[in-house]
Amino acid sequence: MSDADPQARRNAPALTLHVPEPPYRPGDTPDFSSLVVPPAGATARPDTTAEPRETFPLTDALVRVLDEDGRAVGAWDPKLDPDTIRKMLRDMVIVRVFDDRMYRAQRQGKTSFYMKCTGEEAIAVATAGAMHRDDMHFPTYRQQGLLVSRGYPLTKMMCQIYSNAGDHMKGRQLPIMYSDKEHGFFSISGNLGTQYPQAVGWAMASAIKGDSRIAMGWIGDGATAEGDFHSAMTFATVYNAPVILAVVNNQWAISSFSGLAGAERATFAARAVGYGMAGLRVDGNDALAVYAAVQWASERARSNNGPTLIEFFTYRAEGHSTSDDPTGYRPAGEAQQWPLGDPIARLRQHLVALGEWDDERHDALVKQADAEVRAAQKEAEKLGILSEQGRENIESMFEDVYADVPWNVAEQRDQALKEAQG
Amino acid sequence: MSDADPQARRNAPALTLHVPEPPYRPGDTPDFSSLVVPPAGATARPDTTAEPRETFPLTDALVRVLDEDGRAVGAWDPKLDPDTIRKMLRDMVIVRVFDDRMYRAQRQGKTSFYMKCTGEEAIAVATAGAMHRDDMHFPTYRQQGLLVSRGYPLTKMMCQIYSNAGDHMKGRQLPIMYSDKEHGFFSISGNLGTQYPQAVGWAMASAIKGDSRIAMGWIGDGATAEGDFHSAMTFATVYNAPVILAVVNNQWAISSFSGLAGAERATFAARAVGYGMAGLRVDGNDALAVYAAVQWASERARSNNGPTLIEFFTYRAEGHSTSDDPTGYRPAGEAQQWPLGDPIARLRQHLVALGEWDDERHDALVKQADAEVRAAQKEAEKLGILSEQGRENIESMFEDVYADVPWNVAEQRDQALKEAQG
Amino acid sequence: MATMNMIQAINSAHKVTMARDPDVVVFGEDVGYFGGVFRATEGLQREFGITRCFDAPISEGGIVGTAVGMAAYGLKPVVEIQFADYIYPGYDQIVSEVARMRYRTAAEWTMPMVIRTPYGGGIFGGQTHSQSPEALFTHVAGLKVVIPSNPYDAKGLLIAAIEDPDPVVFFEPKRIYNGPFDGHHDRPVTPWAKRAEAEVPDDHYTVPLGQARVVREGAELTVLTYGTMVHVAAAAAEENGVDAEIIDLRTLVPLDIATIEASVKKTGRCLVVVEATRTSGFASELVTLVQERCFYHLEAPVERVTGWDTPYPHAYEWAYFPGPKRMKFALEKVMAD
Amino acid sequence: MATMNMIQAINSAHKVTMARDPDVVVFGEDVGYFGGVFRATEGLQREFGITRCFDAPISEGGIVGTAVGMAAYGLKPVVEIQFADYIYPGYDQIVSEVARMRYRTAAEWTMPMVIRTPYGGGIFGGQTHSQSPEALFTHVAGLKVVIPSNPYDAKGLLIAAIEDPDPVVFFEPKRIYNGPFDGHHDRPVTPWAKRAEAEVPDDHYTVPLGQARVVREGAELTVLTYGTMVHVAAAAAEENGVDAEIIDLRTLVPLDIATIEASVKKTGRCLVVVEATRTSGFASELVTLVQERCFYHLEAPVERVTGWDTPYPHAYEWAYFPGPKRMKFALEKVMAD
Ligand SMILES: Cc1ncc(C[n+]2csc(CCOP(=O)(O)OP(=O)(O)O)c2C)c(N)n1
Ligand SMILES: Cc1ncc(C[n+]2csc(CCOP(=O)(O)OP(=O)(O)O)c2C)c(N)n1
Ligand SMILES: [Mg+2]
Ligand SMILES: [Mg+2]
Repeated sequence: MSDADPQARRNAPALTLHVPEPPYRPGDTPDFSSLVVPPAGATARPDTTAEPRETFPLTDALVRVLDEDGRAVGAWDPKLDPDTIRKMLRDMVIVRVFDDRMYRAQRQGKTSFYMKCTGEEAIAVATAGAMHRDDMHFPTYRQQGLLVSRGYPLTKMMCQIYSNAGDHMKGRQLPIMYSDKEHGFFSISGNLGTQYPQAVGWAMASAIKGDSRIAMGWIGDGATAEGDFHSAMTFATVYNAPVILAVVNNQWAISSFSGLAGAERATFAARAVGYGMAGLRVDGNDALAVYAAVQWASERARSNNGPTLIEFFTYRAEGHSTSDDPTGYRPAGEAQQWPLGDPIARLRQHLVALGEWDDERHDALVKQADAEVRAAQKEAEKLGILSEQGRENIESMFEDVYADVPWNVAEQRDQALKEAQG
Repeated sequence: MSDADPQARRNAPALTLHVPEPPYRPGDTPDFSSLVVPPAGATARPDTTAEPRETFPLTDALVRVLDEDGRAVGAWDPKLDPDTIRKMLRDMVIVRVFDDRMYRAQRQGKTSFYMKCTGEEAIAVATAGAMHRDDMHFPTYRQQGLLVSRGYPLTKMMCQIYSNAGDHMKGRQLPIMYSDKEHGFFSISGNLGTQYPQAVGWAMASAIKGDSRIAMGWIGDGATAEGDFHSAMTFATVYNAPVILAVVNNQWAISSFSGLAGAERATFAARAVGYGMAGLRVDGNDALAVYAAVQWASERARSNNGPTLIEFFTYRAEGHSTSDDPTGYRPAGEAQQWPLGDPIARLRQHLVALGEWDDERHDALVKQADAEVRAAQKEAEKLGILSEQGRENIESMFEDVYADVPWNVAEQRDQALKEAQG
Repeated sequence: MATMNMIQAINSAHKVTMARDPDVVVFGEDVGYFGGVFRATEGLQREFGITRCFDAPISEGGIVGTAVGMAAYGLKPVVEIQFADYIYPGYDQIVSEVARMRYRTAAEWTMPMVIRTPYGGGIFGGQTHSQSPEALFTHVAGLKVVIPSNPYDAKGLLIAAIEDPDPVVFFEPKRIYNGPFDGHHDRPVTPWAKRAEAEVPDDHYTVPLGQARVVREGAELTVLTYGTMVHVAAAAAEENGVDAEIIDLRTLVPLDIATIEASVKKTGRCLVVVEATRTSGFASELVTLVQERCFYHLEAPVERVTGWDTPYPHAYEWAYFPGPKRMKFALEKVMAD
Repeated sequence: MATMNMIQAINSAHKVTMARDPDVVVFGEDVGYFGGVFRATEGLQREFGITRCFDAPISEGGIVGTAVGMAAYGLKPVVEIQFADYIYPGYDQIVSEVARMRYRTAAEWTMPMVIRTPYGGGIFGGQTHSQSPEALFTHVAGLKVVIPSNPYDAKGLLIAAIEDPDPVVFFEPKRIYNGPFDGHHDRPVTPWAKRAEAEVPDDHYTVPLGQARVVREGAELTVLTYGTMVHVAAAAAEENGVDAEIIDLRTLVPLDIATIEASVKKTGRCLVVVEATRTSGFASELVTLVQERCFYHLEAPVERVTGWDTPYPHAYEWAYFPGPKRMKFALEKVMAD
């Protein structure tokens, strides 16, 4: 007998498979009172040149700046001037209004698909604020706030959503799969996770060239399970790439809660520990905490101190997309129960507490945002909505497969034109 | 301006790419004196039902049992009886002798390829000792010790290496890509990493069925960079699978040192921390430490306490394979300088220290191993060597693509037979 | 006997096999509690328990990789890849492991598993919800490739696939999940309920793998097709007054070559109709086989109707999709020559 | 002008482009200090520095994924996948990202990169060091696919590929790295030095992508082939006394259809010769194109010489490899018909 006696486990219990299940399903009344929300200001802020090890306690904590009364407290307070905060608030409001209108546009049959980021507005908007204008983002489909914040025209976003004549991607991409080089916003992919190692590669290139621009990669909690997450983490640490890797943990991946991506056992920020990378876990509904964390990681990356993994803890307040009805798999009111609150309300409260904002100004802001979005929509719709597309410029669909059009594609173009006429 | 002013980084340093390099290259004199080797017996042994968290300090340590004088010390001493230890010593010696002869056989043109595990014998052999005979392994190409230890006939191993008439895989696999269901040894793949999630899947199946058998997956330090490593870690933690995941860190992946897989920043065992999985880092050249660690992880898995990642720290003492000459990328004498010593010499010293072994008995063992291996080789060669294969049973190469032979494969078989005659 | 659409038929195939064989386990992204984004696995978790049907992490490589381990243990995994466009992270496990396991171990280990995945265009899904990547699997020895075109076949073929001793990649034409589609996107969709193929037995039955179905006998022309295009081709032949023999291949590998040969030898003309990108698609293999085996019976070159050699562009759905116009021109060409 | 084998020519192409263009970076497993397991990148790190040529973690997905980011930045990555058999973990990044980036962004972002990888059999490499997976890439719109057959072309095509604005998958026939191979494995290998194609300029030159080379003019038969099989086919035609026009395609996508058409219309017969697995291989696309475009000129069915529809079995190297016997039977068939 070469091994231990199998009989030795005569009394071993039967093995069982654990399948993670979210605490609440439709019909249940969610109760998050047992969720420990660390107080704002409680976490230490290591120096940006610190060894990764010093950040490890932060991967299991929650960097929070805004307290319950809307005051900014603790070492992570980025100490922003009111104008900067007002700009962030404005951008967040625009994003929310934009999402609402485009969702409605999809329901009205003006396009095929839409995805909101409701409840997650602070993450992209405050990140944009904290980074340099020419740093490069490799986003997912829930960082529309980056574009808004960087001043990308709303009309152009809508033209993309409508796949219309104003869409500079020529109607080739699904709605919300934006791309804009000018605004440092890399083409969104339909394939989850692929952008993560791409961000690392861009940062490696910047380092190879002795540039000073850094990159930021984005991923959802669910998509961290893809192999590309691991590639990105590995390459980023091996080459000490000047990159920030963000996990937007909104706790849901379509119908699957974050436990299916491993959240029952460790935070997503904790993944950093295993690679010896700096890591932070941040209240994603706290715009100032987001700003501070991204600022910290940028400084770190820009001074050759290496990559940082940041988990933004938040909650996907609405359905996954226009194709999804979340009441099929979670309680209807769960978003409202979620204890970290609404990012817009929290930043507004902060500005009010600072004496830099009031209800009147906020109402005016919302009204103005609404008007701005409506005006943009009107402009965009002048250039067409999806149902009117795809009949003109048929030849354009045969361009850009390659720099030149090869014979087979040219033949097919001619045939397609014949079909369009015939 | 929507973002921080790019001018603000006017004084930012140029970014630089860090490319890991091993400390010593050909021509250098390796000096490992600065390598901290923790003393044997120094690490605590948590209960096998402990929270993963309790093991985290062990992912940065080194579980060691055998001290410099060959005594077994500390909480991890598995307290084995001398017969068990002698069997392990014997198996390790067989593996080494086997490797030497098969390497030579390749050099003599008797086959196309061979891979040794010199210096790593303790890992597979002691693992086999610590697990149950019907637990399932998903190995790489350096765990021949598992087969030897489980009593798989040496002749059958050699027949596989020669792709000859005795090869139960019908000459279809590269040498050393063994497979034996009977001996709980899953088919080795040429593609690195694929077996890792497979091991997890097998363990999940065992749990689904309420079985009590567990699985063990194996991977090299270099291959941990593959996406499959991450899949395995994710699925294992999500479903709390009864699996042991081993990383054999022999510090080299062909010509690339382990820094290219991330070892400059964290241990491989530390990856476990990021997933909230139990993790252990073990002296892979210490058979008793290997035994103890695997026993611990098995007990844990078998009682539904979940998976364990174990890093076995060792050194690839010879070339990657018969196709490789390591003097092209590392100093010739490095293996000898490596401070963790030779696993066979260390176990032998232990047995001697116990008064259960002496030079005479060791010489006899080596002689007997040599005779056994030679006898097996003689037997195997009666069934042919590679250069004589592939001319008979041509039709067999068209079997097992599917359970039945489809028409296209049948037509091709007939054509191949015609070619063989014509 | 019930009236089922394709989703219901596929759901029923799961239920029937899970009830008969405790070794069948079903997993994939969102397939558990929720029942899958197309609802193909609806109710399975409730009926068979959480360890028989469960959600998986978003890792197609992990899904297929763990399925390999389960199959090695002795289970029969049936996994869902949410869209065929997302199968690529699992491609290495499929090509290098699943496909070759029986061969490399001389049948010591086999891989009786099914990889189900919705494929094809016609739903404004853009580049990543419209692909037809079947040729990337038909080239890999060791895999079977199956594509149903109606509810009856979907259930019977899926049961046969689950019971098959070899791995099957099972592509489901998502455009016709809820109703057949004849290519006229401007007409309302007829529900399956109005079609005979929607009459589906509640119980166990199989449609054997490797057997094509002659959808319509004809004398003038053989049409080789599968999936959504069966309906588009049949409608086009009728509209253009061609007496076509329409063959729904159903299984691409192993192919029913006898049916193909007999038909082409009878008609002397052949048109191959697929949705996928043209170059190196499975259509090329079909054209090649026909010209190799029926060359002296052919009165005209075999023609292909295919998607274009471009990614699938969102707004140009109907300029990309091989619809009635493309069919018409091809029919004219192959009949004129 | 120097005498080079294919490895030396490939090495030289790297050196020439790296010297001319500081944006060319080279990385992959073992390519840095060591210079690659086949030594194709030997000396690059020494000459151009560790940030221009470096080792990568063993992650083909990460290699291609980071290369995408680098190309987005403006670099021109040239990456090595150690064996074509190991390209699959990078397949998603190649198919979903590299291939479609120009298209999906309307040329806002482009992917000028080269993915080099040794392919093919003839070296007793077993199932995972012998594959010819080119058809898995020719089916993907947006990729160019190049396969050289000799040192001169290898250097010129690789330089053209690196300078090309689009992504190129560059398959290198490893069997002929060190010397041409006519399929007679029992004869000694002639070194490249004895062949005219081994005369390689030291400096910059290109062999344009998309242009086939007529290796030998002939009147009786057109042979379409590439890579190692160019030499096997040429030898077989000679041994069997067939006056064949041998066309080395060199670029599979975009294909030089004009050269193919002209030749087949001249000879009236065509044989396609590839190493890969038969079903759904690139041979099928070639046969299909020829029968579509030259049908009325064909005197016999187009024949295929291919590998078998099985994995590549270690001990049966020469029963699998499409060697002289398979060529002979095919030549007889296509000439007799
Ligand atoms: C490779 C791949 N697999 C599956 C999908 C289908 N899919 C689209 S979004 C999604 C959920 C993603 O969840 P998460 O990463 O948490 O991001 P979130 O939607 O919450 O922002 C899935 C499974 C996909 N797009 N790509
Ligand atoms: C997917 C894949 N990529 C590359 C290779 C080529 N390859 C074979 S072994 C090896 C090194 C593996 O190193 P490691 O994982 O450390 O294992 P070791 O050889 O040290 O035991 C490489 C790169 C492969 N077999 N599979
Ligand atoms: Mg999410
Ligand atoms: Mg190693």
